[in-house]
Amino acid sequence: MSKTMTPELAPPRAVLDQDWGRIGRFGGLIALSLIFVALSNMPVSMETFDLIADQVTLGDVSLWWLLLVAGFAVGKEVVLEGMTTHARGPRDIVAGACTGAVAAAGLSVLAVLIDNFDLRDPLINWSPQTLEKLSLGGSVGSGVVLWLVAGAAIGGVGGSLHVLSERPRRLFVTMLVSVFLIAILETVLSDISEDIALEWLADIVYAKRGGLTIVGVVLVAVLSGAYSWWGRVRAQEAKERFQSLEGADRTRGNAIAFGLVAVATVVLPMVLGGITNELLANVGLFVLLALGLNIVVGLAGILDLGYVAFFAIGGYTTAILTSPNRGESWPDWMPDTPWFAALLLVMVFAALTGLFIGAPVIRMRGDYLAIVTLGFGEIIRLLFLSDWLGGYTGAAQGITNIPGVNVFGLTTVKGTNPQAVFYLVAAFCAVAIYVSWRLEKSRLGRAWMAVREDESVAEAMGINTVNVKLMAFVVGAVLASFSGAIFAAKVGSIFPTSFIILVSIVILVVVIVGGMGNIAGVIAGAVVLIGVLGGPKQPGLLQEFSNFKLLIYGALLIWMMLQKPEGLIPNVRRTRELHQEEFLQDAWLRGEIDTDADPSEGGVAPA
Amino acid sequence: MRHKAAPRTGVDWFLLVLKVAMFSVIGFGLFAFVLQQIDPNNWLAQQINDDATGLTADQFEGLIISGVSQGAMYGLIALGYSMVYGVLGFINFAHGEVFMVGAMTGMITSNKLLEAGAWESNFIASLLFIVMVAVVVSTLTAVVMERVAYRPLRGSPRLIPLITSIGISFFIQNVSVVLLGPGAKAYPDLPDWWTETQTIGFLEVQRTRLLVVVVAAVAMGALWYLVERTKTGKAMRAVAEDKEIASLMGINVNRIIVTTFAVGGAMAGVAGILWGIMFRSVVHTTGFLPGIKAFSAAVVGGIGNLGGAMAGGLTLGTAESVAPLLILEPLGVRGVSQLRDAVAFSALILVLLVKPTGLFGERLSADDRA
Amino acid sequence: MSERLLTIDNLSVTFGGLHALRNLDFHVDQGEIVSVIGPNGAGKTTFFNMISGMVTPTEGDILFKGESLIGLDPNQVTARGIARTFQNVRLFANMTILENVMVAQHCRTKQGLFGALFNTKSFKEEEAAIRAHGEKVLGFFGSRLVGYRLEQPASVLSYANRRRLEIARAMATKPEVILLDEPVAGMNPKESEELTALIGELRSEWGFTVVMIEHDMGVVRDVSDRVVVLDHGETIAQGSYDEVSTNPDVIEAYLGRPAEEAS
Amino acid sequence: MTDQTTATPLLEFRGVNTHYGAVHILKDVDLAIYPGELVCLLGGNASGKSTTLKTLLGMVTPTTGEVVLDGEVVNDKPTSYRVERGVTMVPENRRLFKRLSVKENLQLGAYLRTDKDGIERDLERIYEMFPRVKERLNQKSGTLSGGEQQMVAVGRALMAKPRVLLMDEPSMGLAPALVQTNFELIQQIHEEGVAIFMVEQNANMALSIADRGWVLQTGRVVLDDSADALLANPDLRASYLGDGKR
Repeated sequence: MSKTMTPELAPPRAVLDQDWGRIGRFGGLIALSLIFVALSNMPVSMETFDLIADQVTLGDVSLWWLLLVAGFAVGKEVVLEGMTTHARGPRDIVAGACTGAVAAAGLSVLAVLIDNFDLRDPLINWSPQTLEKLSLGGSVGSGVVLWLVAGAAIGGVGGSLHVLSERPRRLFVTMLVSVFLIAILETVLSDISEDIALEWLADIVYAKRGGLTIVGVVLVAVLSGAYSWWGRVRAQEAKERFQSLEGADRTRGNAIAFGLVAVATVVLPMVLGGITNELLANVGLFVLLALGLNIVVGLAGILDLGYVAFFAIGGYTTAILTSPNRGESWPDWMPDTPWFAALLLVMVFAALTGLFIGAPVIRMRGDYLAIVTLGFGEIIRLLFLSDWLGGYTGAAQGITNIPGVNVFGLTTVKGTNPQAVFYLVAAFCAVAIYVSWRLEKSRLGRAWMAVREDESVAEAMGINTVNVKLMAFVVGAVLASFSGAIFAAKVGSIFPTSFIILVSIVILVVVIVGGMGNIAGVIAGAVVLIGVLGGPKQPGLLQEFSNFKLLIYGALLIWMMLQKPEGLIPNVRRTRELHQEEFLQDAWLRGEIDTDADPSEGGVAPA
Repeated sequence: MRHKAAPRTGVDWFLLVLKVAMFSVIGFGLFAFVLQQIDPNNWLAQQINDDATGLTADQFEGLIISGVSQGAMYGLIALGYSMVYGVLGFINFAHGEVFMVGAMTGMITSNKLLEAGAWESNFIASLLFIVMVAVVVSTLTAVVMERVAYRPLRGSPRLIPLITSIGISFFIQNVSVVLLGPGAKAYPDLPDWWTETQTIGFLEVQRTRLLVVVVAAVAMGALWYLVERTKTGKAMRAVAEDKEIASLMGINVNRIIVTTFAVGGAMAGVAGILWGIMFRSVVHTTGFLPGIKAFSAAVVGGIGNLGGAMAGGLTLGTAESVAPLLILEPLGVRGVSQLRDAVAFSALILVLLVKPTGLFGERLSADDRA
Repeated sequence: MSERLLTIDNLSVTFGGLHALRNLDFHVDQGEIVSVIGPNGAGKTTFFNMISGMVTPTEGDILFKGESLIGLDPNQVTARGIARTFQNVRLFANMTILENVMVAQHCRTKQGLFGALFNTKSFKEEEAAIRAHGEKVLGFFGSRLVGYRLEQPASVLSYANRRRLEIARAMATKPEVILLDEPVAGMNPKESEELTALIGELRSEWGFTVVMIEHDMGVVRDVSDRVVVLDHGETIAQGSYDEVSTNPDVIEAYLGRPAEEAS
Repeated sequence: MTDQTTATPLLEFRGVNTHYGAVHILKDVDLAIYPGELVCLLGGNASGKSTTLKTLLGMVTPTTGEVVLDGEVVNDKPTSYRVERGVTMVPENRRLFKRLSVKENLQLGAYLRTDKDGIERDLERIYEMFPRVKERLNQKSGTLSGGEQQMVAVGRALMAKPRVLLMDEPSMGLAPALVQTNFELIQQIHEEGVAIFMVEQNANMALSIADRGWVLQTGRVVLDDSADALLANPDLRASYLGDGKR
């Protein structure tokens, strides 16, 4: 929006012409967040993680970033069309500094409180370590002063970002983010560098006891800065050129891009270590799940909160069919089916379960459906857990001894060989991507979209909504069961605790954060979230965050819904749907649509 | 709204079969139960479940009482779900967490009171005090939740606030883990008098359970009065139906919505304390299952219908307490107590299949019903 | 007159004890244009909802080409050949204009999972046919809905064009009878005049039979063969425009004053 | 009707600009409604009519400019404050609280009033005005016929004791008889001394009873004149009034 506007700039406002109420509000809010972060023990528990050797730890940053954000956020202004806008100036820096100071004052108050009262019961992190961290090593008094100064300084830096013009601002942010990322990904990056014989580089960049060296910081900053200053524009141009391609050129371009990704998927695991491959395999399992849920939620608009049920069905069916320890109640003559043969039955069984769960819920209102599917998910887990069916499912003891996947006698894929697992998962992901891609553009895909938009109209337009929605359930169920089948073979044992509600929710977060209805978005969501933070039980790259993982998932879900409900990599259509009113106002005033459409006067039913 | 004469599609047939199957399980289970009660050793009962013993009258009474008191608690929580659904038209999934916050607050406050010695010396006053604190904190939680997360989403597609509420639920649970630790925490012991039983007519009821039922009844009455008899209540009903027009009447819609959340939050706070003194232990997940069950109760009773919410709570509480032993065990199912939650969810599914608008009818505006 | 297409026999609908429609008799012959008029709340939209299967009548029967429609789902009714538009324009606003008319052909096509996944020849042919038919119905409204517009979301359309697209979408289902619910509501005089002409063409060029609810007496006068007046769920008059518009009951209940003055 | 040079306007827009997000909707709009006037705001779809009403009622806050109610700037005041001061609206399509009884609907109209006797008196007045409404007091308002609903909607608005009544599209989607009733009601209320501000697409009808009118186009007032002059305006004839057939 802002690109097409050329705001008239009035001279900057006076330094003291501030919106003090706003500063107070923002400062107060960030102060509360800081206190929460401090009491959640992030600063202390992440103290041991050096970002820059001996200088900056992750614990420090857990507090600082909020101050930076505070300083920047307070100066944000919506550029209103047709109104004069003031140029940015020292006023913004002062506003940022004030906000930062107010926010930091919150920490000071906390420090004083910890110093004087004992609330260790119930607040488990109301501890001397926290106090030490908050008083910055010195006395409480000096800590208070230091925090206020630091708050003002960092907040001021945040505010000054508004003063910079776009290019230097981007430079600064890119450098900051790059240094942070390179530092935080130390474990995996040094792992990789070992694998590809770049150990010498890692030795330069990273210190022995962890954290970037000063040289490393400078190196990363310079490289990323150079990219931001010179390379970014060109990358942008290339991207635009690619997007403007049409017809056959576009198809070829897509094919090339796709090929590159495919090659990377094949080659990368070969050069990566076991831990990284393990991680990738886990990510792959979730990509598969997320792609399946994406069909149900993203395309057909059915909020299924019991999606884990299909994952469980896949896992248990595989376990029962392939493991010799399948539970004493099964007849003795049951053979230990090879995995690929079992997979056929898994598919059938998952599809049937999809129908079974889908049929009763399909006519319900969207939100009832959500709760009832959640209920189904729980029922299925409870049945697997129960002693009643224990003879078939192993109850709480689960089913162990699940053999790996024998791939045409060439190799056996199982947990001890994460690389092979990854390839297997990737193959299935490819299938899922293909299925999603083909279906989206088909008659069925259009029907799903119509159902999502307005179910009763879709029905009136001749779409058998029940069948179409059931189809979405079934396709989603089958994809999830694939994931379950691989999961069972990978882990080698299966327990009801792997299939708690949490899994459903995490998959949902992945789909939403990535971008509902968008294949690339969903994959990206899984890679970022599961890869970095980790799954419900699977560790991610950042072990330091494992205690806060679920907290972050929750916060992320709320934040995404409030700020960017269309996800990180949005589906154009979904974006429209979620920002429909804004979009309409916008398009209408730009004259892009017929002049007599009045968005504010309705006519379009909100989806 | 649609009345179908006969099933025509495959789905219709399937649902018919499912309904018949569920009712036959219930019917057959009850039949088997009766047989067992007559004589556990009769031939047919032996066939069905040879190690069943039947229930004694005392056991049965105990089940009913615990079911009813548990159900009353679900009912209290369900009121919050029902009110918010009635007014804003979405499921506030995080309402169960408000209940948990109430229970946690009660735990903290009562333990502090125990340290100070007030818990033992002046139990009634302490109890009132913790109720007060819990109500204040839960109400605040609910109100802040509305302000921060739901108000900005007003008018967005209806699944958006639902998803947000899932996030909030998650967030609050984990805030509790991070601040208070993941372990279960205990309420202090109650004075003996409270754990003793009280005889009412022929029933012997533990006094804490009695308290739960009495409190729920009082809360229900107060709420009914608020909604049906006061000006605020009329405003609530108006807001539930059409927010824009309500504001044209001069009703402060935001304030009414906040009031709705606050009242729901207060009820959840009270329920939290009742949970605490009944089960004497809280964890961060305490709110989750009761929350979902309370929502189920609201749906079972007919969402938007406050009397229905309470009735739904009692129905569901009793069903999950009695049904496993009354229906499943006679059928020879082992370890029925593990299936309590499954029974509760099945009850929800059954009710929605048979009567999608709940047992007592829902009260929603036309838009929400669409 | 030609073949009797739609017969409504002694039909009643009650919502919670309240009669929305009472003992309604109504018929439409092949190739007719029939207007349904009546005061707000007279049950006109309920009447449409009932024909299209969204509401099940309490009593009576609806026959389409001799077969009962009672108990059919809306999609089955559409598949039999009755399509409709909505009073408050309900498009799939985030789907493109072309997709809106393509998806409406769902019940006339049959490619499923297999065809889509393996991109079979029949799948490709069917897709092409769907697209062609979609463009054809859009083309009925001149250049407004075609060309670069095809790939635009329906939400960018002006109010009048949304109404047009909705009609196109109904046409795309390849119906025999088309039910139009206030097709010119909210249009300016020029636009409604143009649409009136198109409604005539729906019959003459496409061979559709049209049943239309409309408040604009000018439009009703210009296109209808027959006018049916509903009030309180009952038919109070039926006949040509001239007969109906001078009927004292109709003036009392609906027009408020004789039609010549009103128009 | 009223001598505009001496009276203070009841409601006034002074250079109002509004934005929706970053997008400019109303552009420097000036309006004034004097006591006892019947004025109308004309404009096609997307001209900003709805936004004007929302701004008058406080559902949209202007970015710049002032909304003045009886001499007081009410930019930051909520809808309820304005309703209390005598601004109220009869919405398009009536929008009654369908699940509430007719009586409750009328009572809600007087939500902010505390004078019990006055409320009773006004209720009586409404019953007098609409005897048919009185017969159906305890019925759910959703069960009324269209005409009766219109009466309740107007009655509900009158219960707030308005000094200026906003009418949103009183002819939209209504049967001819109802449109007629509606306009008769408007005139009747107007004769009792209530100022009326009517937003309409049906320009012919609106101008036939109005004193003055404005024409809004993409957020800007493009014409501002007496009703007779507007009816005679050739530009307006061409763009809004059509051939007068309707």
